Amino acid sequence: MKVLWFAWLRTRVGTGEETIALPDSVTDVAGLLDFLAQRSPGHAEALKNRNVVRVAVNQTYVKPDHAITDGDEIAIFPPVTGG
Amino acid sequence: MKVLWFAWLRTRVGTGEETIALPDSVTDVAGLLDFLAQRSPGHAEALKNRNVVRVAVNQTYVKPDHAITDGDEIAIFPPVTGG
Amino acid sequence: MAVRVQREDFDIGAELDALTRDRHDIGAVTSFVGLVRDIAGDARIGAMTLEHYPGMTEKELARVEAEANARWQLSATLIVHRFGRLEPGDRIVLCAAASPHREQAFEACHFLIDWLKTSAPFWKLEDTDKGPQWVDAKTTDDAAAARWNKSQ
Amino acid sequence: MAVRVQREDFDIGAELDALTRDRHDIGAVTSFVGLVRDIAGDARIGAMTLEHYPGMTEKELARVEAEANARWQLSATLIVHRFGRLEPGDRIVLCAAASPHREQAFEACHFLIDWLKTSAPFWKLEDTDKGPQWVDAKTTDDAAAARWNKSQ
Repeated sequence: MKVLWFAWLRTRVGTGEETIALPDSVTDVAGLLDFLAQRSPGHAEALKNRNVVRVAVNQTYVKPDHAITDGDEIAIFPPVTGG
Repeated sequence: MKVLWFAWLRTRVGTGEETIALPDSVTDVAGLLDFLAQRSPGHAEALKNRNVVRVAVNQTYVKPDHAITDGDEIAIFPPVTGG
Repeated sequence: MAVRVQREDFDIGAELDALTRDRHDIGAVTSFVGLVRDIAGDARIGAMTLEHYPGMTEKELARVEAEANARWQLSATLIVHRFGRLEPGDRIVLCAAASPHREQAFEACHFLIDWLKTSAPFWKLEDTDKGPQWVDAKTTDDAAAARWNKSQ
Repeated sequence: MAVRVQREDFDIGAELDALTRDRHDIGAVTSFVGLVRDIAGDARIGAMTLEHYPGMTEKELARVEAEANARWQLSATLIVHRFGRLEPGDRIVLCAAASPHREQAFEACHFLIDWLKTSAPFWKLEDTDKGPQWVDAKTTDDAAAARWNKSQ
């Protein structure tokens, strides 16, 4: 599964893109965030406050209970500040 | 006194500008309109419905009770339709 | 602050560039352009002629612009209004408001066009397929302008 | 309908001309341009870098534009948004809405910028006199976008 990080979440995690093997036990976005938070202190720091974390699956915004599969493109980022 | 007519008031009156001698008895805008309405059938037709007549004195909108003097520039026109 | 009344067309890009050039305090520019349509009600329009009252027109546009600058925090404003013969597709008017903040720019620009439509002394004579017709003032324009009355 | 995400600057006049060229049914074009300011809160800004999510950005902008076209009677719409390094005074974004009627053009243009500000995946990194700082999302932007919620 491809996981993309943007903006200050990217700088905390230390990479903009990583490929992970999704454990069978992880079936939705909330579970994925819990799993990713254990990968490094940087990941844990990035995901500490879930209120400022937005998740897109296959380039569409989703909620924490959204189901995921190994072929999905996951993007994790803070609230947007364009315009 | 210079009197300017615009748009369809101008076409009814037949001229865009006329110079009139203001009688002593005419002291405000309402009186002026009554006076002008007697000058010709075209004037009477133009001033028949006062609700669609706007008056500016010296290029500023005024109300019927606005006082006028012989040196004023009077403009009479329908509601505006620019923009 | 600037108002212009002219027969010639205007260049929107050049006008808006001039508003913001060498200014680093402007975050938002809202602009409105009005164009001649080929339909009015059920009549087809070939062309129109915009008559105005030279002298008072500039005074009224400047008054509308000054009122906008008094009500909102604006960095720059512009009104350009054409007169004379115009064809369908031609530009009639440009209103623009520049501000540090976008809400201010939007409201002020909207105010500029709403107010000038009911106060600036312009009149449209349309060449329609039913002959030349003076355009009637719209009650919707009065209502749009009245929204900005402070007493409300 | 068109959305573009690009590093290069855009030409407002050319963009707006293209929206209305050879169209005689458009009476009103409202546009919004966002520019880089040199002040953010109490920090001075030297430059900023706009990061985005290629692919999703275009999808979100197209979604915002489609929503505007579903809600208002529009003849044409345009969103152009830049990314990369930008300096104070530089243009960031252009939103435009063309319609037969000015109220529709104003509301739709306002909606375009309000919605994209809270949904299009862009992030600003500012070079301030206190070092580089990621811009925080504004609650005022959320409130501005929420105004357009249909349930209200």
